[in-house]
Amino acid sequence: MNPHVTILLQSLIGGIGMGSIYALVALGYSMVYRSMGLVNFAHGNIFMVGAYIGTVFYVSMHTNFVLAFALALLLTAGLGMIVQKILRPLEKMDLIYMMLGTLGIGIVLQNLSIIIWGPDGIAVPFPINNTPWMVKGISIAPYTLVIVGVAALIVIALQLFLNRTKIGLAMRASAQERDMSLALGMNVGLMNGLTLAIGSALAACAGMLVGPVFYVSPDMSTSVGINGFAAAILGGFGSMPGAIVGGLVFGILEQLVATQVSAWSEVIAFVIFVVVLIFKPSGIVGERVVDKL
Amino acid sequence: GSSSTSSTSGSSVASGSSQDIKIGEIGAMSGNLASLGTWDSQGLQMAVDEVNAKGGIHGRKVVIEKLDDQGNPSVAVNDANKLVNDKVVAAFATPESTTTLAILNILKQAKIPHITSGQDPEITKKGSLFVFRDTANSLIFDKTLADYVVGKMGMKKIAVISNSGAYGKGEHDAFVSALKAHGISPVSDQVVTPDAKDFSAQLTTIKEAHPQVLFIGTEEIEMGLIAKQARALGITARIVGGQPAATPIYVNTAGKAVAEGTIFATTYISNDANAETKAFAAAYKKKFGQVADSHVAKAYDGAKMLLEAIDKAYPNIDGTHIRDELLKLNYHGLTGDFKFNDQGEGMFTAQIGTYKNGQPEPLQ
Amino acid sequence: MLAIQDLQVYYGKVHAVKGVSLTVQEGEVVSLLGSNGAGKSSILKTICGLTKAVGGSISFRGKPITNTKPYRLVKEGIGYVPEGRKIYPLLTVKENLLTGAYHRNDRAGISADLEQVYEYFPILQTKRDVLAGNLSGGQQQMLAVGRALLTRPNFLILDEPSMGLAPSVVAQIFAIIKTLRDQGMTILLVEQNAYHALTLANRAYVLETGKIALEGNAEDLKKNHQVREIYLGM
Amino acid sequence: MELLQIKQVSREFGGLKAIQDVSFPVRQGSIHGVIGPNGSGKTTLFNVISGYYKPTQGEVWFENKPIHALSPFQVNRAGLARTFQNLRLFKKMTVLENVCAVLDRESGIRIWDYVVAPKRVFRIEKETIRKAEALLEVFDLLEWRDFLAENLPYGVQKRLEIARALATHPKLLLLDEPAAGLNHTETDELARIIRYIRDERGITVLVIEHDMKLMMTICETITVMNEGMVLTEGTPNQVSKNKQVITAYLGGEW
Amino acid sequence: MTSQDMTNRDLAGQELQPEQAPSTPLEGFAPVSEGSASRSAAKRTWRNSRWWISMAVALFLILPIALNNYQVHILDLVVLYMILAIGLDLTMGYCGQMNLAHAAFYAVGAYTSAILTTRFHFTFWEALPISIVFSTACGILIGLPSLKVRSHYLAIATLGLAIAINDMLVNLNGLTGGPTGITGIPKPHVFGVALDSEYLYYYLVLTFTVLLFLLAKIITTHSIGRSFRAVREDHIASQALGINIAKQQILAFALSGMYAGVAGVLYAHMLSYVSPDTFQMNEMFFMLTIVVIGGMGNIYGSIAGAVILIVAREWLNQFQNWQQVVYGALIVALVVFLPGGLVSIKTLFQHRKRSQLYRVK
Ligand SMILES: Nc1ncnc2c1ncn2[C@@H]1O[C@H](COP(=O)(O)OP(=O)(O)OP(=O)(O)O)[C@@H](O)[C@H]1O
Ligand SMILES: Nc1ncnc2c1ncn2[C@@H]1O[C@H](COP(=O)(O)OP(=O)(O)OP(=O)(O)O)[C@@H](O)[C@H]1O
Ligand SMILES: [Mg+2]
Ligand SMILES: [Mg+2]
Repeated sequence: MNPHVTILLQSLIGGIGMGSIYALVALGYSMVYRSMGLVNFAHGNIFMVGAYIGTVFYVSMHTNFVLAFALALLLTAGLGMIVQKILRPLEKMDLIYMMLGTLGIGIVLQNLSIIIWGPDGIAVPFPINNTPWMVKGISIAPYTLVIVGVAALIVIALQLFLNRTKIGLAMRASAQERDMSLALGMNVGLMNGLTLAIGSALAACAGMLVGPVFYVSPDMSTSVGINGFAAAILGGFGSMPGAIVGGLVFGILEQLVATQVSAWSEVIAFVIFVVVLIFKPSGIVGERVVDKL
Repeated sequence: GSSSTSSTSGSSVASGSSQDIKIGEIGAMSGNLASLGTWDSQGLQMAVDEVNAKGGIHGRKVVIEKLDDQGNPSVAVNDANKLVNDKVVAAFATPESTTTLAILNILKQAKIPHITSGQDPEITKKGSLFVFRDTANSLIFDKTLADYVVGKMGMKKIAVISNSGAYGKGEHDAFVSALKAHGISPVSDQVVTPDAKDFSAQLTTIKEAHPQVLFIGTEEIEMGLIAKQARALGITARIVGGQPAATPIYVNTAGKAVAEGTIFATTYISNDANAETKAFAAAYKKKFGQVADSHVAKAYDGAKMLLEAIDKAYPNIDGTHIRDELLKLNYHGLTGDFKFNDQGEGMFTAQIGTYKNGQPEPLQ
Repeated sequence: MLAIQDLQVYYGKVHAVKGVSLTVQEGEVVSLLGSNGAGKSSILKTICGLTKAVGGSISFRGKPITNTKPYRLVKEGIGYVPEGRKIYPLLTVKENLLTGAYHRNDRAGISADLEQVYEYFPILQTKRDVLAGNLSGGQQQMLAVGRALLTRPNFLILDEPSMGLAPSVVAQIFAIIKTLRDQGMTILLVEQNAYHALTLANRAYVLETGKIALEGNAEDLKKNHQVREIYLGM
Repeated sequence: MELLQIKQVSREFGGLKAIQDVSFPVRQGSIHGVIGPNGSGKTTLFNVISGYYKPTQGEVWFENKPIHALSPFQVNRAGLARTFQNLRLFKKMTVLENVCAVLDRESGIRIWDYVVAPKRVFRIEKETIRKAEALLEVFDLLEWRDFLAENLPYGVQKRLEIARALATHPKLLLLDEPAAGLNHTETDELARIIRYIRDERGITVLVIEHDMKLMMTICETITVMNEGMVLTEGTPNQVSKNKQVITAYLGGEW
Repeated sequence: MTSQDMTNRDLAGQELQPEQAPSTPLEGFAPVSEGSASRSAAKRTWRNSRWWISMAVALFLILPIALNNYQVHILDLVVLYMILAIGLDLTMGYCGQMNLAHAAFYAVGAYTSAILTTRFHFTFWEALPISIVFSTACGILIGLPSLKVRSHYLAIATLGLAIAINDMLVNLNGLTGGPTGITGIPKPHVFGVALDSEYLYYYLVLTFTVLLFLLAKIITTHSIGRSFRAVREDHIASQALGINIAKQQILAFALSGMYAGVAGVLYAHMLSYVSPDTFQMNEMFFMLTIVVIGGMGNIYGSIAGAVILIVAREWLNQFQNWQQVVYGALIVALVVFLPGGLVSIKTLFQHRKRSQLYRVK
């Protein structure tokens, strides 16, 4: 095959791999935003903590992967509940306060992790045989499919949950008119706790899944946290399909640019990202927005 | 009172009596570069505790004033000013090139000799008489590596991948210039960002160039990830790298199978190299519960040298005297033999090693 | 059914409600009049638990509900149409209506009530999949009323339900309230359209700067010359 | 003379025709009313006139110049001011500041004046405050001068919004449901304000309102809209007797 | 129309409750002072604030006498960060624009001056205006997305562009020295005196801080500041009232670029060293913290925030590994318990006093 085509296809596949990770992270951001109006800047750090918790069970305590996975989701969901309790007074305030509050929580989580688990990180073996398939000189890692599959499943589940269940409806409602929701009998506090629990579990899920691809360490959160956020925005903040689309587009964009000008990939990816935003101010799929005055 | 003797990791507070000899330490203990600072800190702690256990320097205890720079040059400068103010006699600052460059002038003006383990060759060329490097610089590592790979093994088609961080760029420049000395230029030269996790775009480009050797110029974890993904993409080239490739973290990240056969240039091949390293590794394990590696060994060496120089300078423990003693030192350490020139470079050789059956061992 | 004793409400330092006492009997329509800023909405919000009562007490069917968590009150049977509509702009019209039925589990009853609301306000049916934020002002007001109906309360609190509605719809809203009253629902009504309100109500209170200035039979108040001049414009 | 001409304006929202082929003129110096059932497109029409929505078809002319392509602030500068159906005050600013923020535009102060001519800045600031106070005085808002807008009673907020719109020195004022939420006395007062604006200040007023009594007393012409189209137009008397208007809008009672 | 014409609504209260004294529309809420009285009160507060500002400046002028070299260095940073925080507050607090690129403007100022003075042998005073032009231009450029996107969309857009700028500093090796940055940036000379001690340099920074503070003070209390706040409060209404919000937003970003640029130049020559590591996201969030913890939309807040947070950061050093944890927790606690920022302590205090102005029955 023409080497250019090979390079293109291979980086496309790499982009889908990274993109699905961004998508998973983006889902968490969007879910929390849509159901409690919170832009959670600690999401990246919760992602890291989730990955650590799971990894500690899986690698250090030799539990099986699925059990470790479940435990990570559960414990991280608990962490989400605690975070919500702490930040409760900020619920009604401007974006910027929530942003700073969650940033503060992120700093605490980040550095507590360094203290608890050390700065070095843990390498995680793949839970399945990840020997890549070679198709015409292009290698496809089976584990990528797992991630893509899980992301797809989650998006469907979340979509159903938010759009078809009463709790989901109430969550979305509470994010918009808090007082009215209370008057209609919704326990908004509890709902927000649940939201952050689910959001955190999503982060843990992403963290746990990417552990083998990355390497679990305290600094795994930074770039994924930002790029995941960018992905969520790119797709349309708060939209579940948007998170997937945004994640994939951002991942592929990054890789494609990297084949051309490798050191400049981030610069160009972000510039393109901003240009897209200027033309589609509420993302590709689009956040649900009202433009009536 | 000082608690440095009993402390295990990082809780020694410099507030001892005027009898104590105070040395400073600056490094990232938090943030993304926390591991660098922690390694440095623990190596230093080992050496200081040993000296104190033997009664200190001429009966005076050594205490460490430990400051976190978060990997931020700005904060490092604050820390350096604080150390100057607190009248430390010498310092361990810092494990990283950019922060070292940031504080170079302050410590120079205050005449405080300090040990760095940043590998940027530029550090010692900025005219400070007070900076000392406790390891070789990138040029030495990469020249040794290139000499082996090209000169000894006769490889010609070499691909380079490095990151755009300070360390990665140093490695890249040093290795490429070493290749040039052999009349070779890389068949492919790729740069990634320090926090990238997927390298398929760059590695596929490399693969299409069909190299015999793949040089990876990044820190441990990224190196491991790149190696792992290179193999997954079907790149069979021999993987080579600098100091980071000699650490257990690299092996863990890449996996034993991938790491097998990696050739590296380092000052510290393994804990099992000789009786001294074995003893050190055992003591380290006992103290910190972790496996020692080249980072802590070099910090330990640096600390030993600093303490020895202070000891020799005694009772004139001021910056100039300590510096003069450091310059006179002939030190045989875990990572090799040191003899500082007046720029502060003390280590001019590196060793070549590889992994055989998962174990690091020397080549040559 | 509802009894308020000496209610005190503050917003920071602003004393909005200054010792108001009022009662609503079972099956009665009580209207609350008063100029802007008199504290009408504050009283209603306090009943619903959305604003804190600093002093005084509120009891509903003999049960004290002062400062109860608002989300518990729906189950007691209190429905609320807030001032300023407070619809959910990013939910569709139908979703908005369904939020009203959040505390209910009777599927059949809910869909019947939904049909009923659609019958009252056909426009809501045609727009059921439109984001509520894109509705016109009056349509949003209909939605707010419809949503409260879906809570199927036995005590309905209405804060200016006719605001921004076309005259024919205003008439219709009052017709609906009348129907509800005839069905035995108890209603507390705040309305600027005093004529309509007094026609509908059994009793009424007139509020001035946080205090009750007048109270009495709706018919009597209608004849009171101050009320006529200020609220009815006659 | 016709100050504003709406020429076959249509506006769609994803297939929904909110207004269709609407045309009518607004005479200089008149108080012109727009009524119509909920959702008949009155607010949309205002949004088109004031530049927030671009018409999908048709044109809007103001003083014989097209304005439908201008952005909202340019429309305002051309001489049109508006209020909103849901109040839009600068909530965290005082009453005085709400008005000053609008008056600032005409002060001609540029950022560099702060450095090169601070004296001028201070002088003009004083002038601005004086003008603002004069305006507040007229609207009987002076006693609220230093209150944050969000803390004002609703009626006062409404008055402030009108005062603020007037601070832009418009030739045409668009009012969207100014009487909503006001009681009878307050509505009377509003009627006086609207008349004052037209009579004393010579500003043409285009007003949307559901309070028919108010409309009957203040308007010279009323345009009735229904389902996005103009149903009829005429004097209040003509309109209120129109059969179609009664069935579509007023209901049996009128 | 006179005011009598329009206060009819008061009659309601009087006629229904004849026993009551004539009341203002809302008794609980009526200001005692008349318009003219409150105007003179405003004048008084301005004189007051002039007095306080002079005192504060005097304090900052004599402060170094009592401090050692290290403390002066920290003080240097404190006044430097005041410039940064005020600049950020102008866009974020006053104009309401999510600006996460302030650190990038800071970097552009610092690097421009560093490059001009080390590679092209400009003097500090020649490099300064050019650097400011560059950073301001950068502010305008990065502010452009604000014309289309808002809120968190704008936050990530500016953050992304800031990351891009930082990457460029790393990648443009030849010019910027790449990841290890530029060393040996010369100290400025003033009247032939080299400002090569922390003490002397401090007065240079302080001069700029005072000037830029005064500029910010006039901006925020006069027309431009009001337009900024109008845009922040309601951009839709602002447009309807003839305010060109695009112009205001870009102006706010330009000011952010200018302030950060000045700070960047001062920073580069203070440390004689710049590297991309300094201007990363952490730095951005640190500035953001200063502004919010100090009190958004209040330049005194930026001043207070800079003092408190920089001193706190130094003080926290004693907690070693825990310092960042404590720092994070501190931020959370402050945001949660003092959302108005440090300046709101004062208003909490004042609220008591002011409440006497309102007759509460
Ligand atoms: N959230 C609030 N914060 C501060 N003051 C408030 C708040 N809500 C209401 N107020 C004040 O409390 C007083 C009573 O307000 P309320 O809304 O209860 O009056 P209302 O009778 O419903 O008037 P309207 O006819 O305008 O709806 C007013 O002075 C108002 O300014
Ligand atoms: N941005 C928008 N997106 C979708 N539909 C819209 C939008 N704006 C208005 N509409 C629709 O257009 C129609 C006209 O709305 P508009 O607000 O103009 O009505 P109105 O005449 O002002 O009614 P009201 O008297 O209730 O305020 C409504 O059916 C509304 O749902
Ligand atoms: Mg009310
Ligand atoms: Mg309308």
